[in-house]
Amino acid sequence: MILEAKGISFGYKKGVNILDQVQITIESHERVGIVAPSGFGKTTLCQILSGYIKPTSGQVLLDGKDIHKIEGYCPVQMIWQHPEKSVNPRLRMKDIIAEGDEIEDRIMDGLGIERDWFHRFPGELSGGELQRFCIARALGKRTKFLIADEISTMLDLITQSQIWKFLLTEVAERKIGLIVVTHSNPLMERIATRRVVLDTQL
Amino acid sequence: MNNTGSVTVLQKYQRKRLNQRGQTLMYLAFGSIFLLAITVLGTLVGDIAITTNFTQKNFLPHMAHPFGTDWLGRDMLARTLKGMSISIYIGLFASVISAVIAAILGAAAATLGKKVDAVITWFIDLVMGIPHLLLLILISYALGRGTFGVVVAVAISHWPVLTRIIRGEILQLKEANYIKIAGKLGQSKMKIVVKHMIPHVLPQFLVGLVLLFPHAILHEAALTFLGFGLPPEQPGIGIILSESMKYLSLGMWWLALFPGMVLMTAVLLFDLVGGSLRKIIDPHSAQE
Amino acid sequence: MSCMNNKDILQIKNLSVSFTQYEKGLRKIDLKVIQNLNVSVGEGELVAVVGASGSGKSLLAHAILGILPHNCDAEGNIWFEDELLSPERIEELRGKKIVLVPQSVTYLDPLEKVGKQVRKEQNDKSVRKKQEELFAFYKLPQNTSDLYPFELSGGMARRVLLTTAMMESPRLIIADEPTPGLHLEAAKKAMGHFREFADKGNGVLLITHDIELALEVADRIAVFYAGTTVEEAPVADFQSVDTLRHPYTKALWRALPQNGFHPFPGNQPYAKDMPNGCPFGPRCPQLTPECEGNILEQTIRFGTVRCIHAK
Amino acid sequence: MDIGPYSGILKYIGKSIIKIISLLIAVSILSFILVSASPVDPVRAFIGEIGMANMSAENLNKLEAYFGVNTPPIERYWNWFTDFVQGDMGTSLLYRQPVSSVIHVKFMNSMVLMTTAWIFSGFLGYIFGIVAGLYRDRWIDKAIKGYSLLIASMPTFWLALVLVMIFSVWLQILPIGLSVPIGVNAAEVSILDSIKHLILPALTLSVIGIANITLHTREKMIDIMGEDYILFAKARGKSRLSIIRNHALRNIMLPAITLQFASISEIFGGSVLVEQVFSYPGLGKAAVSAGLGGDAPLLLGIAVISATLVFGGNFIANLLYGIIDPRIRRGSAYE
Repeated sequence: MILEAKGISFGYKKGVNILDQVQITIESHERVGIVAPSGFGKTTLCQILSGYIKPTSGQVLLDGKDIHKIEGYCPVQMIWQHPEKSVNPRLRMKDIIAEGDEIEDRIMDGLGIERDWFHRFPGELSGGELQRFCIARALGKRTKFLIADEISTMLDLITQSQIWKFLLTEVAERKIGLIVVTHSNPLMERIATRRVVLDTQL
Repeated sequence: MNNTGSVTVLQKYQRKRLNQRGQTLMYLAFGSIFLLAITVLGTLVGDIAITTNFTQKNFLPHMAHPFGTDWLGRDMLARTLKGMSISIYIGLFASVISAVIAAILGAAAATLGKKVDAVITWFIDLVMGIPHLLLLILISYALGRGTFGVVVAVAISHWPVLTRIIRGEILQLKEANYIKIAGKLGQSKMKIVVKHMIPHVLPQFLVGLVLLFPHAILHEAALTFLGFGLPPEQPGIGIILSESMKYLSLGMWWLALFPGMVLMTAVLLFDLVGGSLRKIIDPHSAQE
Repeated sequence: MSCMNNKDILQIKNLSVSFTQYEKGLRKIDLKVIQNLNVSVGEGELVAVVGASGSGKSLLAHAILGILPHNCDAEGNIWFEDELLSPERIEELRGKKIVLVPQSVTYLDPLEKVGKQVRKEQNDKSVRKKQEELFAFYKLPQNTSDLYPFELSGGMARRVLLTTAMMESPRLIIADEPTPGLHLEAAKKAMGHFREFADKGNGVLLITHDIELALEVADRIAVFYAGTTVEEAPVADFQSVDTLRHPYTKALWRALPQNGFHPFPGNQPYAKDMPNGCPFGPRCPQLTPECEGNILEQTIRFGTVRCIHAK
Repeated sequence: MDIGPYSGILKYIGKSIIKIISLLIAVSILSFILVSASPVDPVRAFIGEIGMANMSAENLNKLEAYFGVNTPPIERYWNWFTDFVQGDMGTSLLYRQPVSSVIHVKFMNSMVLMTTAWIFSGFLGYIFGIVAGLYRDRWIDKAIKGYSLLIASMPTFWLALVLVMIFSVWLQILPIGLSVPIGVNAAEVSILDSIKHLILPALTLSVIGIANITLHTREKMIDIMGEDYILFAKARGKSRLSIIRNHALRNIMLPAITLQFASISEIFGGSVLVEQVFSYPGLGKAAVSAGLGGDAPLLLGIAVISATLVFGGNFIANLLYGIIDPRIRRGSAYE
């Protein structure tokens, strides 16, 4: 599969674009790192690529189909930087994870998710534990592209390596395209097969 | 520099004697029981409230008549309870109606697009532009005054604040990451509403509903006091107080003092119940 | 003691901070966020406390400055230049000898001009002169003084926050996540000013989640795990896993992308379900029954470690 | 339109004025619908039951034509509106005078009362709120909070009655208020008398108003004291006094302005009740009389005037916000 961003521009205020004519093409076997200084719209780009927000101009195509026209489960899944905002605080973890595709035990184990966490509410888990759930949830059967926006910044290094080790094998086995935003260079070097550099004039 | 073995206390939290959460629950229970008691007693006193007894006119408060009697020998305690229970019924009815209007308008403003939102917010501004009591007078005037007028006036004028709250909550919720994620995970709009939105908004709605009560009761009493509300033969608190005005200069202080105190207590308790309910439900204030 | 050849500016022993929290229903629990924490900063040293975000390490800074939230308990011995501090003494020293450099512009009053804020509303000639000199020194544009915080760019804000610290003549700077979201290169550059300050014989305590940054700029690193510092070691010890002391630090080292990116099973215990004894116990390959007892700190090769098996 | 640095704020003023005018027209329509819907017959209200019986058919027709009984409502509204724009608000049925002159007199009386209460309740409300917020959970906070919660639950008219009982009946140091009969022109009352009559109503209104402002200010103060910049000011070793003076008070000003101007509506509502109890010849009393006496033109006029007060207050609050808050003044938040 191919994910294409064609001529993406985006601005919150009229006349001031934080993204200007961005072009990206990613195939499902690739792992692409997005590089830009802070404040250059990386998070916005991630949200546009995964269909959360519409660009001011341009479109995002998944195998030629506009991502906003996709009904039901979206093959492009994004994992957000703040796991505590990505889960409904009123639901138990088992109900949260049940929202998407069924997640295999293999994935749960690979991410180090313990079974007794399932009956807890998000407030009873640490950020690292929650983020594992969010990653597992994004790895449904129908996922073809995974967008990771600073997903490990706030985790401790050991958890980071655990998560990334697993993600890299999983993505390779299932031929899922990966788009990564991180400010850590060594991490970027380990993950990305290719880099896209954003340099819009602010 | 040696390890002295002793430790310096840098800060000591002044703990409250009572467990806060327990205290809140206690308030909630106490308030609810008290209000329920007033309502039930007021309903039960029935005709005592309007029975005249000319042998017992103008009695100061004493054992047999704790709130005294009026110039027709009617027992003021019975009248007060009766009046209060009428006020509570009207308040209940009015709050529910206003809350339903608020829920519908708030949800519509937040979900039906920018134009609907603009119209509803403009309408809120409009209604809030007329001082509330004046609006009540206008509505009651339009309906020819009387019980029907006051009930409708109080019922259809208390929605703007709660509408704003519900609109804000839903708008905020729509922007919540977890709701957006649910959509991308293939959850239908209907399911998102049922599973995510309603469980979040419903508690706030209920708290809002309870907190409308004190306003509704006060406004009913005020409107009746001014002569727009309940008819004189009904022992409404507003009627009792407005009648008492004539006897104030004669030194019959008990006619006004006790009924007003009961009204104030009821309002205070409704506020307390609503506030306690919010503390228990609302996660933001949960740690206080 | 951890000092090698010079005097300590700051030494903290057995610092504990705990919160009272309400669980579902009526249960009340004491949440121990920091427990028996030790750390020290010597003259000319930049010491980094490294720990995961949200693990409570910011409270360390707040505890040293006596600005903890009112609903918590704190105890522990803090020595500043060989003087054991009382809460009252902390109040006298903060903002003068011990200063905080916060992480973002939200720590400035949004309604007051920057220059006035840096001067603490004083208007004497000398204060004004010092502020102007500092602004010039940190290459802030001429008109910065008359700007409001919301008008500062990210980089300017960072330098303004730094000038607030330098207005006094501090001996110790506590920097709480001063470089959020910056790339390593940019962060290193931003840390240059702290390095300079330390090199003049002062101390810097850097509190950060970013171990890569800490490895680049710090002299010593204190590793924060589950509310305490499990190991405090000279930065040189981080060149090889063999010179490190605590099993967690070793796991941390191996998990670095440049050192093999090796994962390690388990999770940091949440403050609510802390194990007895060593907080790392449940994940530790060397776990023995003694680990559930009281773990004393031992000094090994110019570093300290809180592990009974450390060699 | 580009008028240099002020273009943002001017545009904002223009927009606000247009919005206020649209809202005022809407208020007049809404009020017009409400008074028109009333089963109270204006002609009957004007001449009374006995008058009706003695009225010739011809005169009755004249009067019906005057009140537009048989004109379609839209046309009637349009007539009212065009007259209103020219300063004619119709004739008051109760006072037999142009509505505009009745409102003018009553408005002046009410303004004295409401302004006094507005200033007192605002001033004391802030002081109480700030003190309570600063000394959160201490005894002084508990006392202020308890007092405010109690007052907030107190029916305005009952407080008025209690004050009458204490000061007029029991202590007999102030007039009972009821001595001024309905419809007495303010000009016929001496100044000393006016002041005496003003004390109790203004006191009631102030006491009631304080509660709300105190409670809101207290909440805001607690929020502000928990902000990062207060924490940092503490960390920089600033004295408590300096923190309060330079940061807390500066930042409490913004919500205070909104609150103060938003309280106009509440004070107006309170004045209706207070004026009724004390027979104070103001707008509120006039509104009640108009409502009870079926004086639709007067009621309509008062509704529009009070709405103008409320919207005007909001507008001034927003404008002051723009002047005080640099994020709005120097930023582009107006655009």
